[in-house]
Amino acid sequence: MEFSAHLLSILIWLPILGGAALVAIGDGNDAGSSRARLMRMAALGISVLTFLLSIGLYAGFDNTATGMQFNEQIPWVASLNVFYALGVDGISAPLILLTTFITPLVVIASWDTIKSRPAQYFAAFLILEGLMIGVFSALDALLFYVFWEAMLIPMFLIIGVWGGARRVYATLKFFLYTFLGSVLMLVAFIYLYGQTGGFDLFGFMAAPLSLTAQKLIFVAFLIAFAVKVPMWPVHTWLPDAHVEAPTGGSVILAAIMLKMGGYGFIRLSLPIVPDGSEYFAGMMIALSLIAVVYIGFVALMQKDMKKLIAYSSIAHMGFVTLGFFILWSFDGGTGAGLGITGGMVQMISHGLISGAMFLCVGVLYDRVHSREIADYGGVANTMPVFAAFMVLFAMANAGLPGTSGFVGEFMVIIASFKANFWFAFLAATTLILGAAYTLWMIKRVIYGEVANDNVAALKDLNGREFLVLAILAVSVLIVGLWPAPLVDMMNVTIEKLIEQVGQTKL
Amino acid sequence: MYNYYLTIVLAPLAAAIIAGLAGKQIGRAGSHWITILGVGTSCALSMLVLMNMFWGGAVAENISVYTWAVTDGLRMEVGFLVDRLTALMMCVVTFVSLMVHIYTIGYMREDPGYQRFFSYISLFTFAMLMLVMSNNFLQLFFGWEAVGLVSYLLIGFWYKKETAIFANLKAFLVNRVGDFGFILGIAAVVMFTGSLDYAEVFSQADSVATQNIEVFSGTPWNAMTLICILLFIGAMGKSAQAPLHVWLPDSMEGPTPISALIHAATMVTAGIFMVARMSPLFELSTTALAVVIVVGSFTAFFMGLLGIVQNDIKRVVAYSTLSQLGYMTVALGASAYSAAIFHLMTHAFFKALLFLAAGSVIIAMHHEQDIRKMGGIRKYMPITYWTSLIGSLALIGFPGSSGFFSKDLLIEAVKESHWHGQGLVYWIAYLSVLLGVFVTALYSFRMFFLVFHGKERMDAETKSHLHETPAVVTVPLILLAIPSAVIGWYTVGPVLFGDYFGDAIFVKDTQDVIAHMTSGWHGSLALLLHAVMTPVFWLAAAGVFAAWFLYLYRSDIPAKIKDRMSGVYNLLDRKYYFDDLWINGFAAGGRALGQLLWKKGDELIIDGLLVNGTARTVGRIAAAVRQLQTGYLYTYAFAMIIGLTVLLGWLIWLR
Amino acid sequence: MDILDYLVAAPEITLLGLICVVLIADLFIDDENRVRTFWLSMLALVVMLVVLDSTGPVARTVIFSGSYVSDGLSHILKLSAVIFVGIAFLYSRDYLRANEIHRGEFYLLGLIGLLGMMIMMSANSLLTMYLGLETLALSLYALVAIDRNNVTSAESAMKYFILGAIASGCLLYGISWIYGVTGSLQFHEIAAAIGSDPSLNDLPLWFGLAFLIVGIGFKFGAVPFHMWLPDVYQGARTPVTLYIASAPKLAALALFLRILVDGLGNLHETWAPMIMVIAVLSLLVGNFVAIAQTNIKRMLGYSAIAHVGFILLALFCGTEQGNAAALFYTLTYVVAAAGAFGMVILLSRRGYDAENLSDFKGLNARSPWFALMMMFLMFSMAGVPPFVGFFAKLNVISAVVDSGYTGLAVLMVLASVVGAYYYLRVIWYMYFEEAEDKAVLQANRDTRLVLSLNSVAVLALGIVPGWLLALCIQILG
Amino acid sequence: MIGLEHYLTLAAMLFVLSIAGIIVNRRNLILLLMCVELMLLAVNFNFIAFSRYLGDETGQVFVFFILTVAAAEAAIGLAILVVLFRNRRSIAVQELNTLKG
Amino acid sequence: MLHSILFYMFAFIMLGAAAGVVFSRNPVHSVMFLVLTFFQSAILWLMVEAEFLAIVLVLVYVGAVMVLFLFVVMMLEVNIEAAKRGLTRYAPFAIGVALLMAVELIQLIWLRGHGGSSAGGFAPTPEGYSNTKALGSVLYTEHVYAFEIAAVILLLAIVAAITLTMRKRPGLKVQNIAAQVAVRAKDRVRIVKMDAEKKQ
Repeated sequence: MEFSAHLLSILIWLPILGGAALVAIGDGNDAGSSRARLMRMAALGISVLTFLLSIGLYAGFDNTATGMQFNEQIPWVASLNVFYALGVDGISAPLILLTTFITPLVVIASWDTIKSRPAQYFAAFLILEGLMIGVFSALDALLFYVFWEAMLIPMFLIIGVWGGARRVYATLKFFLYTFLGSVLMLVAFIYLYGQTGGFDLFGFMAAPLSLTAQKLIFVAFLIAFAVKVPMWPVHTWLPDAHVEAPTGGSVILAAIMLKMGGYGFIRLSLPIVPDGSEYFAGMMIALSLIAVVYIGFVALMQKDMKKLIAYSSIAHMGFVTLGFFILWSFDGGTGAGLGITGGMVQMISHGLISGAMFLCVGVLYDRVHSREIADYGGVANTMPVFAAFMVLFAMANAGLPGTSGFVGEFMVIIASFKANFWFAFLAATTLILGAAYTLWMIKRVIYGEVANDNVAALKDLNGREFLVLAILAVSVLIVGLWPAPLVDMMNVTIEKLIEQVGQTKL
Repeated sequence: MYNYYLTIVLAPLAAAIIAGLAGKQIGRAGSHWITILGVGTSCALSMLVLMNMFWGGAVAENISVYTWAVTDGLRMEVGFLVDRLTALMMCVVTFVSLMVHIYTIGYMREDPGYQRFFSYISLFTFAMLMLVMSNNFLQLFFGWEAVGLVSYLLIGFWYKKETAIFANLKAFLVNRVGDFGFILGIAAVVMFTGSLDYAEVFSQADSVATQNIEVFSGTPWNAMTLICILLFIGAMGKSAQAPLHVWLPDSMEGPTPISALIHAATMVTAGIFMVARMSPLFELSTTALAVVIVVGSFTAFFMGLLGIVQNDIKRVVAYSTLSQLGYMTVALGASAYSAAIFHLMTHAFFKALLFLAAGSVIIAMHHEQDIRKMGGIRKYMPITYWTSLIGSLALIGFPGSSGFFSKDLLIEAVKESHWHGQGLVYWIAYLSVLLGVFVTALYSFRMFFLVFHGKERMDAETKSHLHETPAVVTVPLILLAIPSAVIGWYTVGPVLFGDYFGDAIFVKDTQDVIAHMTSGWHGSLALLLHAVMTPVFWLAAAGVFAAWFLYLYRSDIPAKIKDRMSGVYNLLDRKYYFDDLWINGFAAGGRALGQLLWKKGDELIIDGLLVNGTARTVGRIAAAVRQLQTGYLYTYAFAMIIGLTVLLGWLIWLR
Repeated sequence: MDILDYLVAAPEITLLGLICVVLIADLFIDDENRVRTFWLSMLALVVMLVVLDSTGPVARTVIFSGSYVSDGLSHILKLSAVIFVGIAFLYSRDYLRANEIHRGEFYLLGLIGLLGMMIMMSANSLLTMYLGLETLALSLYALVAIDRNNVTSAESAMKYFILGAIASGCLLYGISWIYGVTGSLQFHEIAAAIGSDPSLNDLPLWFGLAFLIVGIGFKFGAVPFHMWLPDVYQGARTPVTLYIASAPKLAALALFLRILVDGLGNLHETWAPMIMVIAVLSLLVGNFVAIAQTNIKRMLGYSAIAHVGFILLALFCGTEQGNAAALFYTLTYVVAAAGAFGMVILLSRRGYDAENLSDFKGLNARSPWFALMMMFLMFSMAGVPPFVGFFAKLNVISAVVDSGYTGLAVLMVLASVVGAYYYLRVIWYMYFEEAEDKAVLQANRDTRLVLSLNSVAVLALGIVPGWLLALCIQILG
Repeated sequence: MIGLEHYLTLAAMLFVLSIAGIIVNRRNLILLLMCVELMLLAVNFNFIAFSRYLGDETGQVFVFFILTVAAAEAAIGLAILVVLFRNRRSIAVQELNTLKG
Repeated sequence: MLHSILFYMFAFIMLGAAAGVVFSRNPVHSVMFLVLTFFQSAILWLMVEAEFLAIVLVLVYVGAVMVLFLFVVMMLEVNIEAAKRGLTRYAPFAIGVALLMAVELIQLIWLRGHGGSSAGGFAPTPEGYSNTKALGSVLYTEHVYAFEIAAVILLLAIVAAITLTMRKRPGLKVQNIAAQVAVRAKDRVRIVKMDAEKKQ
C-alpha cells in the first residue's frame, strides 16, 4: 500500500476519526481535569500530525502535471453511481495545506481559553478539518456535497455552544443561510446527474448543456457559493457569525470556510457552466465591486472589532470573485490567468491574515471580555509585543506589499485594469478603504493613552499566543515576499482551467 | 557589484531586524551601534558605487535578484537597476540616514522606545533603498509602500500622543490616496506593455504612446497620458503635492530626526525620483507634463505662503519642504529632470540640516516648538545657529550655497521651457517659482530671526537650562552643513550639464530645456557672478529684508497686518481649508456613507427586511396556518371534505 | 389449493397464534410481573423474525384466491415492521412501568396492530387491504386511548377515531366505485381490466380514485387529511406515539404502493397531480407549522407531515426510481422517528412527560451521549449529510428531477430549509441552553444500547447507504 | 325502471348527508358515530348496487365484512366515548379542543 | 312501476330518517331515526335481491349495534338541554360544500355516465338464484382469508373494548381468594402478654 496513494484519505479521516474518538472519550465536563488535558494534547497531536502528513502532499505535488494528483477512487453508492473519488490539483492543494496549517494553530490558540467541554470543542475542530479537506479534495459532486454540508454541523455547534451572547441567533442564521444556499446546489447536482448519469465532476464538466440550463445551474451554484464567500448582498450572516463565534471558530470560518465559496466558483461554476458563467460575469463583477466598495465603507463604521474584521473579510473576498469573473473580459494575452491566480492567492493570504486578525482580537477578548473598540485604547502601552503583531497583521490586511495581503490584490487589480478601467478603479479603492478601516481601528485600540483600568491591567502575550501569532506572522511575510512557490503550484492548473472555460459547452 | 548592492540593501534591514526583535537583549547602545554600522556600511558602499559611476565609468546594471512570482506570462521579480540616478539617490539616502542615526543618539536619549526607533529608521533606509534601486514597478511599489509604513510607524512613534496617532493615520491614508492612482498606473503599464520591468516598459514606450484607451466610452485618451497621470497621482501623495499635501505638516508630530530623514530629505522625494525614473514615459505625454507642472507650481507658491503664518518651528520647515517639493515638481514638468534631481539632492542636505537644527533647538528648549516662545538663542547655541544659517541661506538660494545652484538653475529651466507654447501653464509655472523665491526667503528668515535673534521670549526655567546640544547632535549638523554649503558648487556642472545622468534620464530633444541651457553654461563661478543680475537674487534679498523688517525691526506690524487682512490670514491659517476638505469632507463623508450603508443598507434592508423579514414572514405564516388547526373535530373533518370536494371538482370540471 | 400454500402466509398465521398465546398468558400474569408480557411479546417478535427470515423473500406468490401476495416488498416491509414494533415495545417498557399504565393490552394491541400492518403489506385485494387497514386502525384507536385516566389521550383517540372512520368511509366509497367500474377487487385484475379496456379510464374510476386518495392520504397524514396527526401525536402517551409514528408509516406505504401502483398504475396521470398537490401542501404545512410548536411530540407530528410530503412526492413520480426512493425514505425516516420518540420517552420520568421542547434544554450537560444521539437524529431528519436523511431526500429529489420536475425539486429543498429550523431548535436547546434540571438520564442498559444503535444507524446508513438503496431498487425494480 | 343510477344516487345522497352531519354537528359525539354508520350504509348501498349490476357476489361479500367491521368499530368507538365521558363528563364536540394549533 | 313507486317511497323515508339522524336534537331520537334508516335500507336491499345482507343488517345492526348505541346514550346521561346548542358557525358553508359534493356525485352518476349503463334496470337474476347460498359458497372459500381477518377484528374489538372500559371501581368489594387461603393465624391474631393489673 503506497502512502501517497491514500494520503488524501488519511488527511480526511485522521482528524475526523480522531475527533470522534475525542467525543467518545469526553472530558467529564471538567476543563481542568487531567482527562481534559489529555484530550487537548490528543487534539494537538492529531492536528499537528495531519499537518505533517500534508507536507507530504506538498512534497509529492507535481507542479507541472495538468491532471489531478493523489487520486483515489472507489465506488460508494453504486446505484446512484457515486464514487468516493479524491484528488487534488493546483487549486485545491494550497487550500488543503492552508487547512492543515491553520487547524493546529487554532487548537493551540484555544488551548486554555475554552472552559467548558474542551474535548467536544477540539473534536468539533478536528472533524471540521477533515470535512474541509474533504471538500477540497472531493472529485465526485455528491461526495463534495456531503462534505460541504456536513461541515456546517461542527461549525453550528462551535458557534452555538462556545459563542457569545447572541450566539443562537448567529449560528442559526449561519446555518440556515448556508443551508439555503447549498440545497439549490444539490438540485443542480441532481439535474447534472440526470444529464450525465453520474456525479463525477469531470463528467459534469464534459457534459454539453444548453444556455438556459447553464444559466439556471449557475444561479443555483451562485447562491450556494455566494453565501459562503460571502458576496454582497448575502453577506449579513458573516458579521453575526464572526462576532458570536469563539475565537477559534472565527478563525476557521474566516480562514477556510469562506474559501469554500471561492473554491466552489473555480472548481464547479467556471468549468461546469462556462457559458452560464460568462453570461453572469458582468453581474458577478458588479457584486464583487460592490463588496469591495460598499462593504469597505460599512467596515469603516464598525464598533466591534470582530465585526470590522468580518466586514473586511467580505471586502477581501470580493477580490477573489472579481479575479475569477473578469475571466471573459480579455481578448488574449495577460489577464485571465492573472486574475484567477490573484484570486487564489488572495484566498490563501486572506486565510492567514484574517485568521491572525481574529486571533489578535481573541487575545484581547480573553483578557478584557469585550470586542468593542471603545473599550480599548493604548493597548500598545501594556502589550507592546502584541501591538507589534497586531499592527503587522493590520498592515497585511490593508494590503501592504511584502505581506501576503498585497499579492492577490495586486494581481487582481492589474488584471482588472486590463479588463476595464473602472473595475480596477473601484477595486483599487480598497487601498484607501482597507487602510482606513483597519488602521483606524488600530489607532483606537492599540495607540493612544491607556484608556481604562482594564487596559492598564493587560498582560502581554504568553508563550502560547506568541507562538501562534509568530507562526502566522512569518507565513504572512513569506507569502508576501516570495509567493512564487505558491503561484507555481497553481499555474498549470489555472492555465488548463482557462483553456477549459474558454471552450463553449453549448 | 551584485554583492555590493545586496549588502547595501540588506545591511540596514538586518540591523533593523536585530534592533527590533532583540532590542532588549542588545541594549540601547547595542541597538544604535548595530544600526549605525548597518547604515554606515550601506553609505560607504553607496559612495563606492557612486564613485565607480562617476569616475570609474561603471555602467548601469540591471540585475534580477529573485523571481517573486511568474504567472500568466507576467514576470514579477525583485531586482536592482543601478544607474547614475540610482547611485546618486542611494548616496543621498544613506548619507542623510547615517547622519540622522547619529543625531538620534542624542535626540532620543531619554526616550523609552530607543531601540524601536533605531529599528524603524534602519528599516526605513532599507525600504527607501529598495525603492530607488528597483528595476521594476512591483518592487518600486513595495518600496513605496514600505517607506509609507515606516513613516506611519514613525509619525506615530509617540503613540500616546493623540495628535501623533491622528497624524500618522492621516499620513497613511492620504498616501494611500496617492497609491490608489499609483497602482492603477502600474496596472495601466502592465496592460499596455505586459511587463513590469523598467527596461521592457521603456522599450515599448513609443508604441504605447500611440495607443488610446476609452476610460469614458467615446472619449479616447492617450494611453501614455493616462499612465503618466496615474503614476503622478502616486507621486503627489508621496511627495505631498497639493491637494495630497495635507499629511506632511501633520507628520511633524513625529520625532524630529525622522522629520529630517523621511519628511524632508528622502521619502517625500520619492515621488520626484519616480517621475524622473519614468522620464521615458512622461516625456511622451505633454499633457501629463502640463499637469505635473501645474500641480507643482501651485504647491510651490501657495504652500510657501503658509509657511509665513506658522508658529511651530517644525511646521515652518515642513511648509518650506512642501514648497521646495513643488519646485522640484515644476522642474519635472518642465522636462528638467536633472534639475529636479539636483535640487532634490541639495534640498536633502540643507533641509535635513534645517530639521536637525530645529530639532537641536527643540532639545535645548525642552521640546518647546513654538517660535513665538523663542528668540535670541544664538548666543546659547552657536553651532546650531551657524548651521541653521547655512541651511537657511541654502534654502533661499543665497549665491554660492548649494541651494543657489539648484534653485537658480531650476527657475532658469522653467523660464526656458518654451515647449509649452508660452501658454498659461508656462506663466503659471514661471511666476509661481519666481514669486516663491520671495516667499521662501520671507518665511525662512522670519523663523530664523524669531528663533535666534530678537528678544528672549522663553520662560526663565527653560532659559536657565539653555545650552548647546551634545556632539552627537552637532556633529551631524556640521556634517550636513558642509554639503549644504558647498556641494552645489562642485556638482552642478557635471550633474546638470555634464551629462552625468546619461541614459538614466530620457528627455525628448524638443523638450530638452537643460540641453538648451547648456549653451549658456560657463561654470559655477560664472553663474555665481551672474547671480546678482537675476530677479531670483533680488527677490530673495527682498524676502530676507522683509523678514528682518517685520519680525525684528518693526515686530508690531505683523499683528496689524493680521488684523487688517483677517480674511487672507484666516485663509492661510486654515491652510486654504484643505484639511477641512479632507477631514470634514471626505473622511466625514466616508464615515457618514459607511454609517448609512451599514445601518440602512445592511441592517435595515438586507438584514432587516430580506433576511429577518423572511424569517418573520415564515413565522407569521406558521402562526396563521396554525390557526387552522382549531382543535375542533368538525374543522378537521371539514378540511378533509373540502380536500375531497376540490379533488372531485378538479376531476369533473377542470380535467 | 394445497395446504402447503398456506405456508406462504406463515408470518400472519404465526403471529395470530402468538397473539393468542400472549393474550391468554397475560391473563395469568399479575400486575407486578407485567414485564413478563413484555418479554413474551418480544419473544413473539423474535419468533416472527425467524419465521419471516425462513419464509422469504420468495418469488411473488399469490394465494387465498388472489387475496394475499408475498413478494420482496411485503417481505422487507414486514421485517422492518416487526423490528420497529420491537423497538417501540422496548423503549416503552420503562415508561409504561413508571407511569402505571403497564398493561398487557398495550403489547397485545401492538401485536394485533402489527398483524394488521402485515395484512396490509401482503394484501392483494381491496378487501384484504381494507380489513388489514381496519385491524391496524382499530388497534391504534384503542392504543391511543389506553391510558384511560388521561383526558388528552381520550380526546385524541376520539378525534382519531372519528376522522379515521370518515377516512375509511371515503376509502370504501372509492373502493365501491373501483369495484363497480372494473368488477374486481384484486389489484392485478383491476390493472388488467383497465389495461384491456381503456374506456374504463374515465371519470367514474377517477372518482373512485379520488376517494381512495382521501383514505390513503389520511393514513399517511397528508394535508388536508392530516389534522388528526398532530393531535394524536401529542395526545397519545409517548410510547403510543412512538408506535404510531414508526411502523404504520410502512403500512401506509404498502397501502399506496399496492393500490395506486399495483392496482391503479394505469391511472398514474390522473392520480399524480392529486398526489403532487397534497404532497406539496404537506411539505409546506408540515414544515411551516412545525416551526410554531413548543411541544416536541406535536412538532415531530408536523415534521412527520412534512416527511410524508417527501414520500408522496417520490411516489408521485410513478417511476421505479421514485418508488424505491419512497421505500428508502420511509424506512430511514422511521428509523429516525423511532429514535426521536425514544429519546422523548427517555427524557420522561415518573409522572412527568418531557413533552416540551424546553425539556431538552441543556441535555448536553446532562447526558452528552444522548444529546449527541438526538443530534444525529435531528440532523438526519433535517436532511443534512452525512446522515441518512440526506440520502433519502437526495433519492426523492433525484427521482423528481428525473421526472422533469426540477421546479418542484427546488420547492422541496426550500421547504427543507424552512424545516431545518425546527430541528436545529432542538439541537439549540440541547447544546446552547442551560439545563433547568441537571439530573442525568437514567435508562436500562438494553434501552440505552438499542437507542444508541438506533441513532448511530442514521449515521452509519448515511455513510454506507448503498446496500439499502440497492435493495430498495431491487425490490421495486 | 329503477336501476343502478338510482341506487348510486341514493347512496351518494346518504353519503353526503352523513358527511354534512359530521361537519355541521357540534353538539354530540354520539351523533358523529351515527353519521359514520350512515356513511358505511351509503357505501353498502353502492356495493350492493354494483354487485347486483355486475352479477358478482364479491361486492356483497364486501358488504358483509363492512358490517362486521362496522360493528367492531362501533364497539371501539363507543368504548372510547365512554372513556372520554368518564374523564370529561361531556361529549360535546365543541369542548373537545384542548389539543390544537 | 310498482317497483319504482316502492323504491321512491322507501328511499324518501330513508333519506328523511337519515336527515332526522343528523338534525335531530335529541340523541335518543337520532338513534331511533337511525334504526328507521336501517330498516328502510334493508327493504331497499331486499328490492335488489340482497336478502342475506338485508337480514344481517336488521339482525346485527338494528339488533345489536343500535341497541349498543342506545345503551351508551342512556348510560352517559347526556344533558340533552345542553346538547341542543345547534350547529357550527360555518354550517351554511359546510352545507354548501356538502351540496357541491352532492352535485359532483350526481353529475358523475347521471351526466357523465359510468362503466356501464343500467338505464333499463338491473338484469334479472338467473332462475333459482339464492343470494344467501351464493354468498355462502364464496365466503369460506374464496374469502376465507378475509373472513379470518374479520374474526381477528372482532377479537380486537373485544380486547379493545374491555381494555378501555373495564375497570375496578374503587368502591367495589371483591374477595381475594388467594389471599384468604394464604392467610395464617399469626396475621390475624396477635397474642399480647400484659402484666396483670395490680389490685388497689
